[in-house]
Amino acid sequence: MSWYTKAIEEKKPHRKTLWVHCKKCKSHIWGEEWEKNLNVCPNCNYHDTITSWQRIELLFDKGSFHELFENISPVDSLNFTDLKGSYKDKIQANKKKSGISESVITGHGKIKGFNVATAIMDFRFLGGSLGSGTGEKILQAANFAYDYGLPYIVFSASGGARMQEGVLSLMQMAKTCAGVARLNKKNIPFISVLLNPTTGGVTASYAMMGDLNISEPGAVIGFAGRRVIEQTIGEKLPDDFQTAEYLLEHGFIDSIVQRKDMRDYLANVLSYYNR
Amino acid sequence: MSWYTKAIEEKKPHRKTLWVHCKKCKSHIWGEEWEKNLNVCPNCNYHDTITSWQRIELLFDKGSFHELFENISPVDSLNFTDLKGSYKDKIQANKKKSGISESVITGHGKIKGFNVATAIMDFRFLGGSLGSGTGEKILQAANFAYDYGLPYIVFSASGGARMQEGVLSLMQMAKTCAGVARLNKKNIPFISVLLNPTTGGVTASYAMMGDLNISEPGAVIGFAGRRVIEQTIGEKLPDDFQTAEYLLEHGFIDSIVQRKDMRDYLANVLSYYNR
Amino acid sequence: MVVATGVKVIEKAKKQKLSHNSKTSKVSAWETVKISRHPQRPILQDYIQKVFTNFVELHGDRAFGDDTAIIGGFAQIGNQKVMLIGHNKGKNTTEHIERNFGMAKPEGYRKALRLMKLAQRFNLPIVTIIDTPGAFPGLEAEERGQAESIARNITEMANIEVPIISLVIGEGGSGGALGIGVGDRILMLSNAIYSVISPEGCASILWRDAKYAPDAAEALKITAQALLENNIIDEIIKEPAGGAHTDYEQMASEVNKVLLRNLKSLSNYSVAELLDMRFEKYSAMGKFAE
Amino acid sequence: MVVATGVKVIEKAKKQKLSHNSKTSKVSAWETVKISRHPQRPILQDYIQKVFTNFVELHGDRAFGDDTAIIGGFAQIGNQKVMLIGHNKGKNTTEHIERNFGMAKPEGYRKALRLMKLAQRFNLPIVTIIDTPGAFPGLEAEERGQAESIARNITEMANIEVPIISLVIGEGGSGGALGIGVGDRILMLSNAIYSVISPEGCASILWRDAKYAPDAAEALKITAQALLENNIIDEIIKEPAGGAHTDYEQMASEVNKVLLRNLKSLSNYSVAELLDMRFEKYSAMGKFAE
Ligand SMILES: [Zn+2]
Ligand SMILES: [Zn+2]
Repeated sequence: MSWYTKAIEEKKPHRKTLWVHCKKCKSHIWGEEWEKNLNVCPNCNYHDTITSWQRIELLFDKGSFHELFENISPVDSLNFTDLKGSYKDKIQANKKKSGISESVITGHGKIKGFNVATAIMDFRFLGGSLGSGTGEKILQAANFAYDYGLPYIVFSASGGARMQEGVLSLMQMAKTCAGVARLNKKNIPFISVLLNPTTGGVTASYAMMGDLNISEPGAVIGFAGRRVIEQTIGEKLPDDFQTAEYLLEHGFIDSIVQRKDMRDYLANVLSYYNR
Repeated sequence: MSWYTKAIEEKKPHRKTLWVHCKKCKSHIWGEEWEKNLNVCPNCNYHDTITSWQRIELLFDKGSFHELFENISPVDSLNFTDLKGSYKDKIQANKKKSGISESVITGHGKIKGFNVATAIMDFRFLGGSLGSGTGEKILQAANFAYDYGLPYIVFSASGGARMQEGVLSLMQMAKTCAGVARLNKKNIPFISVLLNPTTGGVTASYAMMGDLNISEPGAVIGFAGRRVIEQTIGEKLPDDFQTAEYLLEHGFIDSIVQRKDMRDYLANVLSYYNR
Repeated sequence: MVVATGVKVIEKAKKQKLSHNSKTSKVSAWETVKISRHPQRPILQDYIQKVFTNFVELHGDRAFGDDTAIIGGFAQIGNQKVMLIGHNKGKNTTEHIERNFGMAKPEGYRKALRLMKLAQRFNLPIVTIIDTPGAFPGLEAEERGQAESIARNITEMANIEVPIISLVIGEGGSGGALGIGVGDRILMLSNAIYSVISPEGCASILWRDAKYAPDAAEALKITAQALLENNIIDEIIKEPAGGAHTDYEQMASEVNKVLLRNLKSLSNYSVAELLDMRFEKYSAMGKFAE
Repeated sequence: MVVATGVKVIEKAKKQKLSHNSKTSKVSAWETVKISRHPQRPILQDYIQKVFTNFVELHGDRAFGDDTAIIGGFAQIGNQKVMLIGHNKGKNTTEHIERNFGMAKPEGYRKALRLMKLAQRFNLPIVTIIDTPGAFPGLEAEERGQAESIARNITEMANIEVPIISLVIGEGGSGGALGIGVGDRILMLSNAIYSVISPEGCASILWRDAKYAPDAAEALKITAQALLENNIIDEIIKEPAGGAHTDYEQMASEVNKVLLRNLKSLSNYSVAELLDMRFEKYSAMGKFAE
């Protein structure tokens, strides 16, 4: 199945919803309008989640995206079972629900003619969590960028490390960053796009290591959870805490880009790479 | 005249003072005791200024120090004259007063057997200000360290850039740091010892760039002057502002070492250099 | 008070040895958690005194502050000179507070990275000692880049051109541990733990109640033995019977021996070999289907 | 109000042209100071609009904040892509305050260094635009390492592996200017100044009264012409008669032309040649007896 067909297929379930309820401003938007506006609320500019395939369709030149490492998928190596059941069952359920087999799609493609290697996380798959399969795919795509001298763009959307894989998941932080470190050494640009939400171990590894860190308006980006911090300091946090705007002000984000402008913005940045 | 003779000669004027008045605790200390205690107040541990030659005698193995670039001295290239007279006259007066011809002594020597290149600033000469001659000597000594693969230790004591040389003086910050940059690239250790006082352009250049930044207790180290900052913020500054202890707390100093322990401390640190 | 509780835990652990996990005659994961957090368990300060000599502590990140939750400096072990960097929890309530219970802030991780680069300049191998519940989850830590500082360390440690040995002596708390924990050899004391999330945290998310922490501890496979089996760590340093706190001298002597052996074996590689091996090591981490 | 004063200064300057410094028919150093601080003098924002195209502003030092007194990002001049970094004073009172009058804090210098390293990664030459009364002399700036951040920039700029051109468009205020001012070519507009200390500051120290600022300005040799004669700068870009503020378009066109010519001439060197030349350039700075 071609990438384009995949993207089209995916859209179908959305079409079923006639009205979309904006999570931020609570307005009801006509489903078709919502989609046409790229899942961004026309009323309050809330940038809602989109799937990896939707993002690929949005950003890459038509027909230019080639998926890589698509057969990689999670295994329940610790036989992890919590109250709600086994990790094994969750994997199956998430595969079925999302139609993808890990929390990230990797590949290469063209953005307005600029060739890049890329990884696009998908929040639908186990909350975009960083499992061994995720880490492997993100590293392999980095290695592809390294081998072919292509800029590497990672789009993150993740709740953090995948608890069900224990320390194997934690180590994916080091594994993915080892890939970034090699790109750094070879002076290959690494661009990180931090989407809503990017938290925990993903923020504390590759997502924060972009030569450019870019975000979308209002995206939540943080390390520790809001509740944990409030418990630690015994105070309520400011409303804009851990938003992209807040991180820009504190020096961690280069720029916040509207979803509709992202393709042009990335192409423009890529045009400055001069090797 | 050998370095040792120079150091001995220098001590004589001090001997004339029977009693020393500690600038900090105001106690009167018997001159000989004061000197025996390395110009450190036995009462309050105030570390008073010592001359470059005294420091050389204190730190280097007997007879091991060889002066380099000693003929470099300032010239009044801008014909600078203020209300109190010409820079030319000031140079002469300072040479005569201090017996040295620039605000820094440069050379190489051994500290408990470890060979190093070194520059030792002298606050007596135009307030240890960074003139073209100072910059030249500090760079030349860095180049000597570079050529012979020796660790480089700079002892700073300076009021900052030398106004009477205008931008020529400012550029000495870049000139000296260019020397440090070459040492960095060749992985040759650069150790900075920031003595009382180290301020302005000297702090904002080589003095702050040590692989290790070391100081003596109570030394004043800062960029902007206390009064200028108080005028800017309209508040009185804390008492310990810009002391070595304050800088340690804020992350800029590795350790504060008593004058009597400095030789052992440096030798110990040098013993860790493994190339 | 705290001490007494801790001791009680150990007694209990000893009693339960055979009941809970009889086929391997080992204590349960949760009991290991308790031993790893034992108030009398030796901390970095103890190893600095008993394993290392001639410690020269170095301070500061050169940008914001000096985080006392992470200690670092030159140190010697036998005749081998190293850069030693580690979390320090402190030994009593005063020290716990002073050291923030070993929970570092961005300036701590940045100090650590500065010292690693200093080690590179001086050509000294690096030994990092891990013992933290995790990176400090505070407002200001977040503002100053807790995530950035850990991410940068993890990334740059991949390129540090001297050998790096990491030893988990107590709690290996998630990203806060990994922030100084990327290396050529990862070692653990036999009762230390290393986890992606605290068992309590995991239980309150996945079991909806922190009281299931023992179940979470078991499920997360956080013991040295489990981590060795999953190829996360390279070697276990055996603790004295009853735990490291029962015999500081024996523990120190074991640590000394194992560190020296690993330092020696790593000294045989060129920089290029070392970095290739390190990259391969981390490339191989994780289990997935293909 | 401020504008009016500025304009008056210029008028006065024009009148005094022949009286004060008749043999060269140039304005005095102090009058140059006033022109360099003229409220309508073009600032970085203006050059971004008139000299450069396609500016992509990048933010943040990745550690503490985003200092708006220093602006940086990708930019294009003609067909040449560069990394553009400079002080921005702002154009009116609101902007002055927002931009802290172009007085940067440590996070500003650290952002600048980050962008220079980014330029290195993207293989883009760097253009820095200098226009600041000096680094900000505040308590927090001092605490967070005003000295360290400037020192580090000066040092690391010596090793940055792409061409660097610095252009002083207004005030080159001491270390605050030099912190982004180490390069392969140092250019100045003809009415810009570059000084080790403000004339007022120098006067209040050496003349014991700030009112002697005009004497200090003369003595400090801070004009472009004096600096060219002392081999501090490489080239003067001629301003329109009456000063840069009298004709933005002509000024922009001159800057464009000279920057492009210098960028082109620097593109001929290998990295090794470039760094050697840069080292030699700074090694030769200063005058002393031997
Ligand atoms: Zn809305
Ligand atoms: Zn005293």
